[in-house]
Amino acid sequence: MTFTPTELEAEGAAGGEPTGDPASARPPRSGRRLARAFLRDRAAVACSAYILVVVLMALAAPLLVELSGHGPLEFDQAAVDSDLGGLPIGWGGGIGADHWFGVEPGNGRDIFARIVYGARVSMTIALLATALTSVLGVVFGLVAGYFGGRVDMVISRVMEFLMAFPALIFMIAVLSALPAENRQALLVVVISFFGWPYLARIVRGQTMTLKQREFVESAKASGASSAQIIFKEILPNLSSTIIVMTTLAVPGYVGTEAGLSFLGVGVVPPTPSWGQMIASSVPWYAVDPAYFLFPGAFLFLLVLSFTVLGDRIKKIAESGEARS
Amino acid sequence: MIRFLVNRLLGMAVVLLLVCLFTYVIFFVLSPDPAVQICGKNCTPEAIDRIRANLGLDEPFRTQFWTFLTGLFAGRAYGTGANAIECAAPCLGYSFQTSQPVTDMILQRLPVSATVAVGAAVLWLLAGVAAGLLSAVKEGRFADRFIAGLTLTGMSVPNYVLALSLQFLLVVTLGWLPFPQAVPFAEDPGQWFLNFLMPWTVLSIGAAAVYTRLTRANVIETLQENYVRTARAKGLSPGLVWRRHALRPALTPIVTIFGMDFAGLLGGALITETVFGLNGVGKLAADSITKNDQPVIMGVTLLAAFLVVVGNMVVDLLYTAIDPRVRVGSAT
Amino acid sequence: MTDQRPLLRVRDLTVGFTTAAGRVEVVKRLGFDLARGGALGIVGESGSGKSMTSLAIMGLLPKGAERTGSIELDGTELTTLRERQMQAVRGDRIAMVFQDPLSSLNPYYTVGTQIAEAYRAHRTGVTRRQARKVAIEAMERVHIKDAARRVDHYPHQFSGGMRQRVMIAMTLSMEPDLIIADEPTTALDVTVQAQILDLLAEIRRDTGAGLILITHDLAVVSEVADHIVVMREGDLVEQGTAEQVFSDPRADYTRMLLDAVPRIDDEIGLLRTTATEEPR
Amino acid sequence: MLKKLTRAPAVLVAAALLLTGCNGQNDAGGAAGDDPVSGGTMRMLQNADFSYLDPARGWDGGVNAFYRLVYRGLTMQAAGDAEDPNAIVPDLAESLGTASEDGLTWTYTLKDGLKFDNGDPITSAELEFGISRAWDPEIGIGSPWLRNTIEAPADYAGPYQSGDHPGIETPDEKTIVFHLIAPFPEFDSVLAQPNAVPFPVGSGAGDEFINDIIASGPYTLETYTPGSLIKLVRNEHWDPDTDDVRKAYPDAWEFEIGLDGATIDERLMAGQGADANAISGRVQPATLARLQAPDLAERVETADAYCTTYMGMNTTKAPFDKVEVRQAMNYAIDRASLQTASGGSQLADPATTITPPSVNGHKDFDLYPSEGNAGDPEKALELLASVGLQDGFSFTLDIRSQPTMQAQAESIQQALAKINVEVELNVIDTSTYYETIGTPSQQSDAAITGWCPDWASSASTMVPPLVDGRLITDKGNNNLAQIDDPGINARIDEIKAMTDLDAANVEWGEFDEEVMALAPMAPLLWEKGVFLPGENVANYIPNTSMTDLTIIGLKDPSAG
Amino acid sequence: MTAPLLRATGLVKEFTVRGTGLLGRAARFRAVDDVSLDVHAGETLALVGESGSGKSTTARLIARLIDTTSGTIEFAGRDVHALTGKDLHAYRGDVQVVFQDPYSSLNPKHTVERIVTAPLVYQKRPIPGGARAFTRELMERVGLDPDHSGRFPAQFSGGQAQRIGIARALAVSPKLIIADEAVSALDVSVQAQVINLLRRLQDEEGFSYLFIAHDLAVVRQIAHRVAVMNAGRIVESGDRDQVFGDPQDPYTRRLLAAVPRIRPEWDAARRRNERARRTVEEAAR
Repeated sequence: MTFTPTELEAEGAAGGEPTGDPASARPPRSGRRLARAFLRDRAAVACSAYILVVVLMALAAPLLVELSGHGPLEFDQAAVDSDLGGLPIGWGGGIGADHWFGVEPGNGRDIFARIVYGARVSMTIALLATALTSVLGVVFGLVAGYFGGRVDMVISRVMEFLMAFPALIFMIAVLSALPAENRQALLVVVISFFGWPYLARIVRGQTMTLKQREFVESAKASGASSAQIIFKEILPNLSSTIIVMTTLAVPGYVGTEAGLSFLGVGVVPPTPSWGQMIASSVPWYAVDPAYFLFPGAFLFLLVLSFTVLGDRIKKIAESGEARS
Repeated sequence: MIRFLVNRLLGMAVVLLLVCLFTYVIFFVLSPDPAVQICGKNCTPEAIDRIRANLGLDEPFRTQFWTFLTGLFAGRAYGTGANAIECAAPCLGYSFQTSQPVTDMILQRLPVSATVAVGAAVLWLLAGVAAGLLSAVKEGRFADRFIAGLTLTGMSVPNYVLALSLQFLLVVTLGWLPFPQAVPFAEDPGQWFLNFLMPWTVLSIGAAAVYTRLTRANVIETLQENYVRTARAKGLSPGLVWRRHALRPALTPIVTIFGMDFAGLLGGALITETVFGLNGVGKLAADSITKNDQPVIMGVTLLAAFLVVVGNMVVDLLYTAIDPRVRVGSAT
Repeated sequence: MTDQRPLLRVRDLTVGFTTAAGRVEVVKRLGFDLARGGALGIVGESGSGKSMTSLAIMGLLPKGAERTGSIELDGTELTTLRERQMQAVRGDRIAMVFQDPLSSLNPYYTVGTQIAEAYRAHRTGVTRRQARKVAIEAMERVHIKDAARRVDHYPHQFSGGMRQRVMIAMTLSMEPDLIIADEPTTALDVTVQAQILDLLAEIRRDTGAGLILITHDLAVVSEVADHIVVMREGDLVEQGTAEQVFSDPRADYTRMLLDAVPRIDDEIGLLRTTATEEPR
Repeated sequence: MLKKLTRAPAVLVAAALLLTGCNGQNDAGGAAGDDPVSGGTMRMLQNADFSYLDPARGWDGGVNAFYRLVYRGLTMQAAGDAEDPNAIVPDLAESLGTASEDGLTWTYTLKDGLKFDNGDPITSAELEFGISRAWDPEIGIGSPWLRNTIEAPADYAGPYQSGDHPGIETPDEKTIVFHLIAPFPEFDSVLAQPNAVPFPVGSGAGDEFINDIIASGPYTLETYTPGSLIKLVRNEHWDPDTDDVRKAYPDAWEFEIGLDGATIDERLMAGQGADANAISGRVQPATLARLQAPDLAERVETADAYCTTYMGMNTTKAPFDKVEVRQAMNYAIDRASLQTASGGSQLADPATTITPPSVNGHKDFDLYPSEGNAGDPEKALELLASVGLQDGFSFTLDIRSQPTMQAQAESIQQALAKINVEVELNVIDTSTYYETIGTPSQQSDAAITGWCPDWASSASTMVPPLVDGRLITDKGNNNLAQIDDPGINARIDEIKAMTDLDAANVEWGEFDEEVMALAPMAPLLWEKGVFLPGENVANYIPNTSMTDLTIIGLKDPSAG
Repeated sequence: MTAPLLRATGLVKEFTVRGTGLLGRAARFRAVDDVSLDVHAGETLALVGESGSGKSTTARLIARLIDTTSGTIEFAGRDVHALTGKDLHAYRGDVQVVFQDPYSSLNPKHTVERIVTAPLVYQKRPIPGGARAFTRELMERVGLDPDHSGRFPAQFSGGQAQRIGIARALAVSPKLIIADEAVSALDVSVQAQVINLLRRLQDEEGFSYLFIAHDLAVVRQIAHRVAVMNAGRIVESGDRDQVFGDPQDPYTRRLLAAVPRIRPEWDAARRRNERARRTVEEAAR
């Protein structure tokens, strides 16, 4: 699995803008201008549309399942052939009016229903992990960057340690050792635990740059407390970085959740998850490619959409900053 | 320089110690009693006690951890009397499942992981830098946009999805490639290459995409540097400006990132090795996790962390060698 | 001066950018001459287009810039030259000194390498040793002590003033006809500035090269230039000999600028400013 | 032979994959047109590594089949192609054991010309030494049967710590006498266990046999790369004349380990190069559809089940303390859907008894019938209503985090939903699963697991361990129902005492039915095997318990 | 003579410098070395020197942005180091800083109104007349269009931005304004305006300036007294005319000599020509 934060971080460091000079003396672009620039970007619009579809799918899952007629856990023995090892009956893994995306081999569960419910898992975990990571990353990055010295040393060491850690191995080990209840919350915590240093490192760097700027001294000379300087003076200047970084982090976490589920330590069955569906489709892909194709395509497109979206937002934010 | 080195080594030791401690605590606290597992199905409380004593599990945590650390550097012995087993340094303990020395298990798997890692790294470095350069040269043109699309795709495709798709297409359907097996190079270079081609591709695609973007961004940024303008003002040919003044500064950061990524990879590509059934360190990790084989998990984790930390240090030193600003102190 | 033809003759020079918001001209129909061995000062406040003018002459405008008009160097029209021919002009016949010597020097190479680079680019068959000798000589000419040793140092090992000397040394290796110095002393302390200005004057005297000095500092330009061009927002406001521009300025803008300069030895009182700043 | 495995998952995986053996029904027709010829290298593709090379440690279907290639005991299970492959026959011994009048002393005589792979002779001393290793606290973690039956002081701790075994006598080089704790009519089966094999006196201390083998069988170890590769070559000192069972056709064996199940199937189907000489474990359900192709279909081999997958119900917890509720579960469960979820009709049969048909002592009956085995919810509801539970209840079902078992649990969940019973799944990591359910204080209301006999020649190790109330322990408990019924306990003692093993087997069948009337468990499935040997493989008779690798050979040793 | 508003005595500031080069040891670098100075009410003391002379560090010490290594600072008779809590807030109100780079010293993400009222907010003081009206009044005082109080710094020119910085300083009615290179980044015409503004405000409000600058010509226009710093020490100080007219220290002399000048005869000629032109114009009228 690609644990994307590393890559983001690497890019952030060398790719320029977010690390560059976040608070360059440019007028903040008005929201409307940004929106217009965004809407002109066809790729960004297409990706947002797809993400919106997945979100709606996740939200309306019970409704959609009502429409399609099969719940995500419902077996349908009639749809599979017991004599062929439980192979779905019919073309494309049993695609038809009854089962829109076909059925799972073996038990005949409806793939459409499982995709729809799987979207819930993917989105919830990725978004929550992003939120938690961002909070941790921003706070620790700000604190380390602003206070410097010993505080910075401790936080930096911890970050170094977390980044040196083989996170994937560890996540799997911890998740498989822990009891299965609250697996989703656990996933969020574990993913965030290893994810925050990548954002924090960038926030720290920018904070150190921003701290050099005279408006910080000016606030200090005006009697601002450290907390006020950090959250009222410095934080607003990091907003575009944070937006860009978090958007770019979401696909990483979607991938991580699916990857962990793929490896069998993600959400607990029978809760459907895309990664898990892909894992169980592995033995079947030669005889029933549709079973692999649907979750694979949904997952790939979701990750791609978030990546492209993040990329576009980054470009727009950069051009907004570059133009005076 | 020596001072820098010493500092760096100390920092590295601290991080590794933290990794050790953290891993040890987690497995110590979270894991089910390994003695019960080892004891098997016809177990008595006395047998469990004996196993615990043999493994040193009856000692307080601090003593256990200390024994583990000394085992790493000086070796240690398990059990007593006729059945005592000497474990030479660096001793990572014995697998609970197979009773193999963990160090040997890892060493046996390392060549496969190294092959996978080196091949993938070469592939992504070459492909990434080449595509990045092309993209930078053709900035804004079709080739650039095309590559940008490819890199986004490459970054987004989860590698197990890619692995399975490739295997389905190239092996099952078209039969162009064999099911990957760890064929040693010396045995059959051709087969070796064919067998490892897919793992390399899968493993390198995401990184190649990132390197493409990095290279492109760095080159474009470097071209805007004042010293590039100076070079042009001196009347240097574009080729010379590129070669001397744009590439070196643009590629230096990539070298550093490459060092870290590569080190991370050496510790085992868990998913790729698992999906393709290659018996590398990554697969060892995955297998021992399912078997809750704590010493092996610890060993692999430590190895991976060690490689990353060492990789970081090598990169730092390399950076010092490459960048005169770091190498030679300021005169003022 | 035996040759009546000016060393540099600029006519109708216009530099513009086309942006989403329309076309922006940063230099508008600029025209001036520089006599052989003469020193021309181009003065203006920020945004006046003075730096763009120098880059236009060098043919080093940033991407997307369009240049029209005529630039003749010693009778050769530069605007129509192919890139390859222009390369031969740059460094060899026109050399340039930039404002920020630190960022203008490549941190990865020794100053000797960078000084000799132009020489090696324009002369074929130069050995490493010859190039090094040239570099040492050039450094000696800009009064860098211990040049034979310091030739192997990297830019970051020099102080600001020394770096600027390195930049100047870089221009010297090819004995150019024209040196363009873009704000060469802005980043420097006043005592160092004085040394660099002296150095430029010395080199001009010794080599007979023409000099274009671009600066925002009227006092500096008054000490160096014999001809002055005053620019404002891309327009040429006024030009003439230094004496004429300083003692009898024609344009209101020039007068305003001169009024605003705080004097070290003039009376003290409200600085006379005629410009009113309107919020954008 | 395989008990439920309290130990590593590796064991189960290996057991599932490594199949062999003979299952009574001789369908050798199809592929085995040609006879095996001596020579060549046989390959085995498998997912998991063997648990241990040391037979004192290892004890599961997969590794037992492997031990048969390199180790010999006094007795052994009959050849895979024998008339009764479950039978016990002599191996190193001239004949089966002779019991004393009181059944407490068993005497065996060794054949002539027995040697280890280093050429040293095998005598009764080496046998005594090898067998006594089972008492070593660290090494003797394999089959418990030697320790359960042979008399030894409580503080006897194996040859390395306590010296010679006091319960085994070696009056001369060829005679060995065992003193039992109590009469045990099936003692020949005990000596067929993998840990009853000879080793040179003094060898095998510490970790010596972790990576090495001192072979007494037809093959010995050449290379061992744990987790990836094992190579066996001929043991030059093995004399075929002393061995009536093993054929040992191939010159060498290669076990390629660590392959994904789907990959193994693909390779076997493609059969390229050396894969034509390969065998493996059960094929994946997904592969079955592709085996319909004629050229593959004729290579396919099948094997019956030796184990029963069942759901144990904890009779100490309400409402499973009521026999009606347990019977209702037996009625309600949809075994047809379980069958499909476990790979369909080719890979599983609905189970109605505890003892599988292929184990001697099986009696065919179905106390809780339903149409097409799809469950009888009405009948179940009736039973629940009789105890006032018609509105249902909910219970927690322990399962292992392993796909097939999850699919089975989900099927039960669906089926019981029809009688208003809500099933909460408690997914436990594979590595700790058996430890958890074997600890009565930790086990939930019910659990899915499997059970296999320790030897298939009788049902004595199939039913009793699951229902003997006296065997309930705090840890490592196998009586998941925690049923402790005096009648059942008495019946067990009664049948075990019978010295006529055939008569005893008839009684075990009756006993099975008596137990099922109390429904402490719901038998779910008998998981069979479908196998695809390489084209060049002959005399391959797979068995889901232990495939007899010693009778397999290649049709054309020069191929591949 | 009354007691000075600000008295600094024996200020020392040392920084620890990371070792450089082979086996470099951490060294202590004295940026400010035994600096003493007084600023009286209503006067402007200029601190001049080249880069690295320690003048900005001195300013930061006095503004209590960094801590001194040794030495004392008294403001209105009270030891500045001892101030905490409310008293420190009061000091923050009495002493304000105007920085060199107007864009850097104004938070780009804040509006003028927020910037200007920030000191009051941070010091938990009420904003007289409400934020909007207060901002408008301040903007008017520094010559900015009050309607622009909702704009962001980047929407202003450099000179205007510096006026915002001055307005912010004025917001708390300080007694001392430390102007750290406050006009050096500005174009010459704008610089003149800002200097004029600073002088006018001093006349109106009567506060003192500690004016840090490297440009001697500017200093001469604004300072009452001058202190020249070199390498962390004050090498010469005194009344403006005395320092400029009769420098005692060789460094001061060197510094003065290096200042580029427009030739006095050209200036004289220009003034003559100007007068003549004006006469002609008046006559024409």
